[in-house]
Formats: sequence, C-alpha cells, structure tokens
Amino acid sequence: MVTAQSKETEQYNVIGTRPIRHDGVDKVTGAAQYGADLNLPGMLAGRVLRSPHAHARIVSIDTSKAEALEGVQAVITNADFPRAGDEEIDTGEGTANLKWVLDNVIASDKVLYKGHAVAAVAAADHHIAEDALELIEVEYELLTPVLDVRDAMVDGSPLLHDGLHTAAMDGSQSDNPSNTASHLQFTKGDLDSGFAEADVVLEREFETSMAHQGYIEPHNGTAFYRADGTLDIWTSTQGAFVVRDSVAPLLQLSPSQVKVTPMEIGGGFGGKIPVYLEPVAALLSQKTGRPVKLTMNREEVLLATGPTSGTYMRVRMGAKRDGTITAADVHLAFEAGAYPGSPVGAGAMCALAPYDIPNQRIDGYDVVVNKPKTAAYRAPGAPQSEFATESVLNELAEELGLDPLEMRLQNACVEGAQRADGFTYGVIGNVECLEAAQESPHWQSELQGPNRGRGIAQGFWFNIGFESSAYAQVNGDGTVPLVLGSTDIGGTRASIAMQLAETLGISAEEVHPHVVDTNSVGYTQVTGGSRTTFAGGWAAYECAMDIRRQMEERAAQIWECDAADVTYGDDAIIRGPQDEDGNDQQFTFKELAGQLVTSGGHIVGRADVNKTSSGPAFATHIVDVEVDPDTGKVDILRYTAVQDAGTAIHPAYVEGQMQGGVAQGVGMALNEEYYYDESGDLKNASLLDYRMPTALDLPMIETNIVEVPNPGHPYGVRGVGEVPIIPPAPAVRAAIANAIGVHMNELPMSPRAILDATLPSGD
Amino acid sequence: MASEHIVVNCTINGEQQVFLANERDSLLEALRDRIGLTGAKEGCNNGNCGACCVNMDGRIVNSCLVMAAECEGSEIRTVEGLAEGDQLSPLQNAFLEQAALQCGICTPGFLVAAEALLEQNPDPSEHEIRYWLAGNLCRCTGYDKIIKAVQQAAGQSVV
Amino acid sequence: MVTVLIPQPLRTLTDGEPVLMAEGHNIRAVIRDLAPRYPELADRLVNEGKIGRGISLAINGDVVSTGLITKVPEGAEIAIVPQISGG
Amino acid sequence: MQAVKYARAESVEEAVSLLQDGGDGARPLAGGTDVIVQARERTRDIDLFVDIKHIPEVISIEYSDDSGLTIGAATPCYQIYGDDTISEKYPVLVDSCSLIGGTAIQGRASLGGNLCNSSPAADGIPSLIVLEGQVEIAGPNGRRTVAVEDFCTGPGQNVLADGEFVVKLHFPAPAERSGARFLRFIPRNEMDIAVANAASAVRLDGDGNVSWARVSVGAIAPTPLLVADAADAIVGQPLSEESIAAAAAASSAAANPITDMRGSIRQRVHLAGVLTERTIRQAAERAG
Repeated sequence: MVTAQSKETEQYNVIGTRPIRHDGVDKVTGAAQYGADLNLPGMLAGRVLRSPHAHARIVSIDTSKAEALEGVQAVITNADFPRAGDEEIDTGEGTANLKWVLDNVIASDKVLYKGHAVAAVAAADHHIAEDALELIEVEYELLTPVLDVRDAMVDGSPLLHDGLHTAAMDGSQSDNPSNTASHLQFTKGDLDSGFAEADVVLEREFETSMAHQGYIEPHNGTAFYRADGTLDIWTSTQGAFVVRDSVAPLLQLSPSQVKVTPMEIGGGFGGKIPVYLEPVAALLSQKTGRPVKLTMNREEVLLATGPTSGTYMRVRMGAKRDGTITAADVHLAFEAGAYPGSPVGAGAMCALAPYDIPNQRIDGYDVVVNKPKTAAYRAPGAPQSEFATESVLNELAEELGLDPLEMRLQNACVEGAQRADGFTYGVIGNVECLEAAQESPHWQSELQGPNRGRGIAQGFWFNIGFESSAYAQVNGDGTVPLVLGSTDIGGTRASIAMQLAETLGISAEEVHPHVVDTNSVGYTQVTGGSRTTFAGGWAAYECAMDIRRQMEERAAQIWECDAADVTYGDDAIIRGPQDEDGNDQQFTFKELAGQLVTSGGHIVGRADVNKTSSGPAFATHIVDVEVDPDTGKVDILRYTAVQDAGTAIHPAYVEGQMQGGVAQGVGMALNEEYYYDESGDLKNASLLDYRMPTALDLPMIETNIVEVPNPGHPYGVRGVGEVPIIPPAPAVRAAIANAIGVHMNELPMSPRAILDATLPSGD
Repeated sequence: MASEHIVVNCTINGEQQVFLANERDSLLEALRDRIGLTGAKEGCNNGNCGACCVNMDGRIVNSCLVMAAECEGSEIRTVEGLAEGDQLSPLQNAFLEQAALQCGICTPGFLVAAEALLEQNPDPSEHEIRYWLAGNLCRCTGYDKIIKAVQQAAGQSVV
Repeated sequence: MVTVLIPQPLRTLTDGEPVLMAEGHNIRAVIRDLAPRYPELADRLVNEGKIGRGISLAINGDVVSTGLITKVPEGAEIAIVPQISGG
Repeated sequence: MQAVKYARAESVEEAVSLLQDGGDGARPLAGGTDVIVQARERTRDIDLFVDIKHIPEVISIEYSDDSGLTIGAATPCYQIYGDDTISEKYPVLVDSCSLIGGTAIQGRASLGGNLCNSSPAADGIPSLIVLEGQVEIAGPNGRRTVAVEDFCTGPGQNVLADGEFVVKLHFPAPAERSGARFLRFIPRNEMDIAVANAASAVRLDGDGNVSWARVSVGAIAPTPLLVADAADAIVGQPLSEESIAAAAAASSAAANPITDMRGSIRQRVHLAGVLTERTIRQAAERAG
C-alpha cells in the first residue's frame, strides 16, 4: 500500500486548503432537500400521540373515535407491529435489544417517560392528524416515577423493567431485578498504596443534568410501502444503513426489501442514529398503501429523543507535593433513560485518559430511569466523566499551588502509556496540545478585572473506524463523481472528496461527491464517532488508488507496454516508457480521461474499508469568564481551543468543529439542563427554556490546530468532531472558581446554581 | 373541527402569487406545503430558533408566527429570493467562503436575517451582528464563522 | 505469544489472573487457546460465533472491527473493553 | 393548530363586533407571537383570530407635550424603539421593546399584545407601569381606561371582558429631571423569559431629592407588581446607598414568586432586590 503519511501538510496540493464545499450553493439558496422538505404525490401526514406520564401501565387504548374522523387513514399502536423477539440488532455503533428498540419507538405495556410514543395517526394533512390525536383515549395506571440515578440504584426502588438484572462484565447477573442494568470496572495498580503515597487527597461529588444535542432540525421520516413489498424510506439520519437494519426486523422485512435514502440532515451530534419515526411511518404506509411523512415538533424532540445521560459521579484523586498524581478512584453512575444503554463505558474509558496515573479504579453503572432513552451525544459519556476528573485535577493543582497546565504536562500520557482499560497509546498529541496552549497568546496574556477568572482543561476522545464504502467514476472531461454512503452533516462531502482529489492529483472542484441510498453504495457506518473524514477519507484514498492502478493499466494498453512500466505520479501525470522513437510518453489525468471511452470504457474505482479505531484526539481549552456575583451569571470573555487533528484536511471545517464543540460544551456548562418536576414532567421542553447559547452568548472562539499525524491513516487524519465538547465544562468551572472562589459541583453551573452556592444561607 | 381553505394573494420573491391555504396554516406551512418553497425551515414552530425567518414587508419575521391569512397583500422574501439567477448575493458567497455553515439547516434563516441587518445597518459592529442574530440559533458552528461571514459581506476585514 | 489483559470484573473467570498469555494468529485462535484453561472466559468472549455482547476487543489499542478473524500480530496486547459509540 | 378562523377588522367597531360575536374563542391578533403559539399548542381555546393591526389607530405613535405619548396597541416593537421621540423621551420603552424576543419577534410583537398576554414575566409591563400608563379599552359599551398596574389579574388573566380589546396605551409627557430604566435578568443574553425583571422611574427636584418614584417588579408574583414601598423608600431624600438598599429590600419583601424551570423562589426574591437597585441607579442617571 502506498502511504502518504510521511508527507508534510505543506506538500499536499489539496489537503490543508479551504475549497468551497460542494453542497454549499444548495445550502445557501434553500435548494438543499432535508427530510421534512420531501413532498410525494398522495402523501399522508402522520402525528404521534405521546404519554403525559413518566411511568404508567397502559390499561387500554381506544382509537375508534380517531379512526372515524374524516380524513384519517390509519391509526396504529404497538400491537400493530409484528412481535419483536429478544434479539440483538445492529444499531450503528453497537447492538440493541429489538424488543426495547420497538418499545421505545412505540410503547407496549408500559410508558416509561413523559413523551413516550403510544399511538400514531396518518391523515390527509397534519392538522387533521393532530385533531385525531385528541380523540384517542388511553387509560393509564400511574406508577411511581424514578427520576434520579441514585434513587434508582437503591434496593426497593420502583422498577422500570421487571426482568432487568445487573449484568457484570464477566457475563454474570444479579439475583434480584434492578434498575442498574450493568456495572463495569477498570483497575490498574494498587489503589490503596497509591493513595498512601499521596501528600494531598481530594474527593468531590458531582451531579450533571441530562442535556440534548439540540440540532435545529427536528426528526422526520417518510415511508412508502409499495404493493410489491418494497419499502422506501427517506429520512434525516446519521446512518442510512442503521435505519435499514432497524426498520427491516421491526417490520419483519428483509433488508433487501428496504431502501433508505438519507436526506440532507440538519444536525445530529449522535442523536440521529437511533430510529424513532421511520418504523412508524413504514407501518402507517403499509396500512394505507400511501406515502406517509412523520415529523416531530420541538417539544417531541426534547421529550422523546435521546439526550445524553444525567449523572452522579464521585472522584477521589491523590498527588504528591511535586504534582505527581499517584492514585485516582472514579465512580460513575449514568442515567440510561428508559432502556439500558448509557454511554458510561466510554465515559469510564475516557475519565482519566489523558493522564498516566499508576493506580486507578474506575467503576461505571448504567442505570435506567423514567426519562427518555439516552442516545449518543458528541463524545458520548466523556463530557460528564472528564468534567469530574478534570475538575478534581484543577482543584488538586490549586491545593498544591501548582500551575494546572504544568501539572497536566507532568502527568500526561505519551506514546506507550497504558490506560486502566488496557489500551496502549500509539502516537498521540496530548503533550503537543498542552504545549501549544502554554505558548498561546491567551495563556500568555494577563487577565485583569474584578470577578474575572481563567480556567483550563484537557479532553480526550477516541476515533472510531469501521466500515465505509465509496466508488468513483472518471468522466471523459476529467471530472470524478464520487459516491458515498456517509451522510454529510458538516462538510464531509468536501473533506472526503479532498482526499480523493489529493490522491488523484486533481482539484477538489473536479471531484463531485454524492451521498446516495442504501441500494446504491456499499455498507457504510454512521456519520458519528469522529469517523467520517477518517474512514470515509480512507475509502476515498483507496478508491483513488484503485483508479490510479486502472489508469496505469489503461495507459499501458494504449502505449502497448507493460503496466509495471507505467507510473501514476502524485502530480497526476501518468508516465510510461519511451516510445519506439525514444520520445517520452505521458498523459495528464485529463488527457487519459478523454481517451477512456475509446480505449476500453470508463474507469470506476471502488473501495470498501473496515478500519480499526486508532487516531485518538486530545484537546486543551482555555477560557476567561466574568461572573456577576449579584446574579450568578457567567459571561465568556475569551476562549481558546487547541486540538490535535492529526492532519486538518479542510482546516475551516476543523475549526468549525472545534468552535461548535466549544459552543455545545459551554451550553452544557452554563445553562442546558433537563428540568423535571417530581412527577417526571419535563418543564422546559422548548428552545425558549432549553437554553442553548445564542450568538450573543459567545465570543469569537480562537482555534489552534495541532497536527500530529495519525500513523494509522494514509493522510494522518484523526477524529476531530467530538473531543472539543469535553473541556469546556471543567475549564469554565475552573474559571468561575478563579473569579469568585467558588467550586461548582453540578452541571449546569447556571445563575441559579451559582447563587445557591454563593448567597449566604437565609438570604 | 374541519377547517376550510382560503385564497391568499401576495408577492413572493417578486412574483405575484395566489395560493390556496388551509385557514390554519402559518406562513411557514403555506410556503413549504402549498407553494413548495422549502427553504424556510421549521426548527421549533414557536419563534425561538429563527430557522423559518423570512422578510415580510421589509421586516424579518418568524414565518411560523404569522398566519398565512395575514399575508394578504404582503410582500414576502425568502432565502430562495436572495440570489439573482445563479448569481449569489455577497452574503451567500461570504457564507460559503467563511465556511459559515455545517449542517445548513439554520442557514436560510441566518441569511434572511443578516441580509435585513445589512440593508438597515451596512457597517454593523460585532456586537450589533450578534444582537441582531440572537434569535437565530445555530448548533453547529458556535457562530464564529457566521459572524465573520456577515462582517465579510459588510466589507469589513475578517481575521 | 500474545498478552491478554483481563479487566477486574472478568477476573472471576480467570481465577483472579489479571494477565494471560496465549498463542494464536487471530482472535478466534487466541480464544481457542484460552478455552481449555478458562472456559468461562471463552464463553464470555465469544457468543454465537461473534465477539460477546457488549464488549469489544482491542489489539494494541486498536478496537477490532473485523470480528474473530482479525489478525493478531506476535507479541500483541489484547484488551477487553466495553463497546463505545460516538456522536 | 386548532381549527381557527381569521378575520381582518378595518375599524375598532368592526373588531368589537367580531370579538363579541366570536365569544370565548375569539382573540385579537396583533403580532401573534404569543396567541399563535397558544392556538397551535392548544394551551388556550381559540377559534377566531380578529386581526386588529389594520386599524390605523391601533398601529400608531403620537406625541405632544400636552397630551403625552399614545401608542397603538398593535404597534410592533421595532417601530417603538426606532421612534426618535420615544428614544429621547421614553428610553425605558426602548429598554423593554428591544428585549422582547429576538429581532424577528420584534418585527411583530407589540406592547398591547405583551400586556394582554398578561404574563407575570412580561418584559413590557413594568415599564408601562412606572410610566403611569393608561390602557384604552374598546368594547361593546364603548371605551374605558384602566391603569396598567390594574390591568393584569393573574397569570394570563386580565380585566378585559368579552368583546373588549386594547386599542391604545397613553403615557403622560415626561416631567423635568425624570428618568426611567428597565432591566431584566435572564440566564442567556437574549431569547429568554425573565427570571425577574424590574423598572424604576424617578423624578428629582432642584435640590437633588427624589420627588417622585415608581418601582415595578415582574416575574416575582402572579402579576407584575407596582411596589409602592420601594418607591417610598427613596422619595423625599437624595438617593443614597441606604435608601436604594431599602428600596431593594422592599421589592424583595414584596416578592411572592414560585420556583419553576426559569428560576427559584430564592433566586427571584434576591433578583427583585438586585434589579430594583440597578434600575433605580440607572433611572436616576437618566434623570440627570
């Protein structure tokens, strides 16, 4: 295999430049078709009836009045689905129990969270469908809701699932049923002796709220079940193949009967991996024989899709006076929502990942509660666990009178270091990020003014590999359509096309990337896990290498020489041996492209890759805040994000990922929360009261891309998208402490929480 | 419960339009479902995200908070009306050059809102841009590049 | 010879051993080599011809994506970790 | 969206008769930024929108030194904060109108609508109260006038009877050396409902004493409050740290808030004082 990894970025022609994204014009003119923009002849509109209760048994559902309403074509409940068995299906980055997937899509015997789908209607238009929902009569037997992760873990707590037992990693199960679905543990060294060595030991407890991905586009799904038994689905999803492989078993169809077309997607951040509406639309279409479009409104998105876990966490950390961390004990209890499957595993693996700590124990608990089933959200599990550990590390530095950045450098993992879970690092940019932060104008500057403070934090996240597929055809004019299976959620058409262009030696503009349906490209995993530019780019690279090889062969045919004597250069010149007259023979890419049709036909390159996860990413963030001590409000004054991107393919979109991650992390730090009342009613299910940052809440976000190429990728790419959401919360916490001397132990660190921590009791 | 249809006359992107709407339709629903202009997006349907911003009689409005029936006689401009044929507006070009969009769902609303800002205030400060656009939520970009795109379209130097 | 690192909770299946040595050119062969000595561990690691539910294997820090037939280089370190997902 | 009909009224009389005929389910439609959401989310039974913003006197701004300021109830916020006279003489209205929603909301939302929505947290109402605003109501029995502070009767409730709607708001011409300021506290910097808000208005006499004052605090009780004790605490003396602190304490004492997703009782009681203090200081600065 030819690898280009040894190249310096400046040697690249396309990589590292900032071309206009290929789908850009459509997206600034309103032409781009997102899922909800689809309009098919004869299409019906669907709406979903949702539970007003957090925990209840469904006694009966009477849909007769709704069915009788003029314009209503079908009403369905869970009972209308084929019975889902106790089997595991592929849900993208893991597997899930099919019955739980179906029960989350539409409740069977119990509703487990407010907003849990109970029934669905297809009608002539959405106004009628909404009217029909009001006519569906559901009788509930109310049960006590379980809303707090610690309450849920207590023996005797009301149970969400009678048959759920705590699974240990060794496969054993608890004797008694429990809301704790699983327990995992990683250890390293000897914790007791590690703490005995420490001069200072700190222990802190943290609570964090559920938080939502907050993509601006609500979920949608359109289905058309045809008379021949084939099912078409159009949806805004991060993984078209995941939708296919979830819907097919739920409707007891073969994957070959299901074609999923990924529409443009208005953000996902992990939340648009699971299916919600697609199976319902499919069944409604099956019942009516007409296309059915379902869309969620914002309240439904917040109530009933998958936020990230709320948590209770406890961290004990010990260090010597010189700053050497000797031991860390981390306890993580994560809310999974209504069904098992919180990201506590990844949270546990990330918790201490940047640091080489000889003695560690990390315990993780996956706990069901009467809240929506959590889904992946940008570096799932890590913003929580690293908030806890980074916060304690910052406090240790403060306690020891050490520079928190220096202390991180002192304990930083480098190549060869091993985490408690057993991973051993290859080439990583942990230290490089810290050093770049140390040298940054921001860190070097002096912060002045009352109630102002500065904080720093580090972040770690993986880089998931897995399957990606691509093919590309060489047109006669030298342009190359590139066909991809990866939904483009933030510019990956461009970043993948650029890697194809680089490999072929042509311009990014000569490559025309297209995202297609599941029948039109090979299996491709979700756009998520920081994998798309990494794995999709790898597929594009191999696809281009396939084209290079075929073009060498074609040139050999034309020149009537041995293909081994033809070389395709990185300058896109195809060179052959001298002809009989001793003249050099060569083609430019375009010249040879022009001769393909007459010399044997077009060339199609293809690649299917299945890669390991090998390019973990680190980030260092610095933030300055000002706190209004009278109101508890925190303003972000200045922010610098440093991150190792391996190689920044399209630096503008790398910066964009960093800035977007910071914005989400700041939101999680300051205001975003799932605010439940004691009955389990989510009281802030709107974008008014679920307070994501506005343009007025953030400054410009300075970015500093460090490039420590990933030796496991032809262009050195590392995952970029996820790690920048991790450091903001602990960095902001440290800055608040630096400003007003108060350490916050909860997320969000809202004005209310800060006032609660600072007002004299009795005020 | 049955609802009736109404006829609405208005100007959309410079063209006279007569369309039939459900009397319950918002302007957003009329644009998307009746006229086929799907550039304006539904993000929240209650005025809190700005994805449905259109220009109505010279002011930006959340089209989800306007009844279609109210548009009788109005002049509406949507994202589809920003470019002249295949000539993008300076703002549209700036959004592309500054990489001011990732998923792109909020982009139509930002473009319509920012266009109105620059018409009224051709040389806005960063704070004025942020204030004007505070009703438009973006979850991908952290706003940095959006602000820079507006600055570029205003002819300001962008770092 | 390869090294298999056993996380604390799985040591119930290895008589408390934190590190096992095994032979094998791929994951399947390594587990087959372990099976006579640690049958419960082998049962946990393989389920119906696939890597066991809820866990992933990592070879020298890279999560295995090609299942039991994934090649294991001589001297490699195999870690047993929970499945992770990304956003 | 409920099955709602739409009617455009061309005159006050027509609006009154449409509202009267429409009964309980008829609602005036001005900017619609609250009522359209309520109809869509079915939180209020609405089956008829009576669009009042095509009635000339309902969208208007008039000022004279004799009769003061009159604002048509449906006049959108952007026209109010864009009006030079209002900016000069009633900057507290600019404070309020430029904080209601975002730019796109301000293109439609009106002070009349803000008042009639009667939210305890309304960002328009405290300013109207401290300006001694009078609400001109038209109804089947002709017109009547109500002081703003008497208009709201509970969350979402007010004195309007069937067939009545708000036509205009009247404010006296500003006195010499007077000033008013509105502030709200929200967790973000825009696009939020007030956790608490407050407006203060003061007049200074030739000796620098506060000769008259009004303080109104919102989101700390079922309706925006006129806090007489807070005003009394500063009147008849020059502003001092002590008098301002006493006014703040009076506002906190008057607060009777709830805990909800937007704020806690403790936070709101505290903020009532903080915002009273800040608005009094800044109102005094404006008074000069």
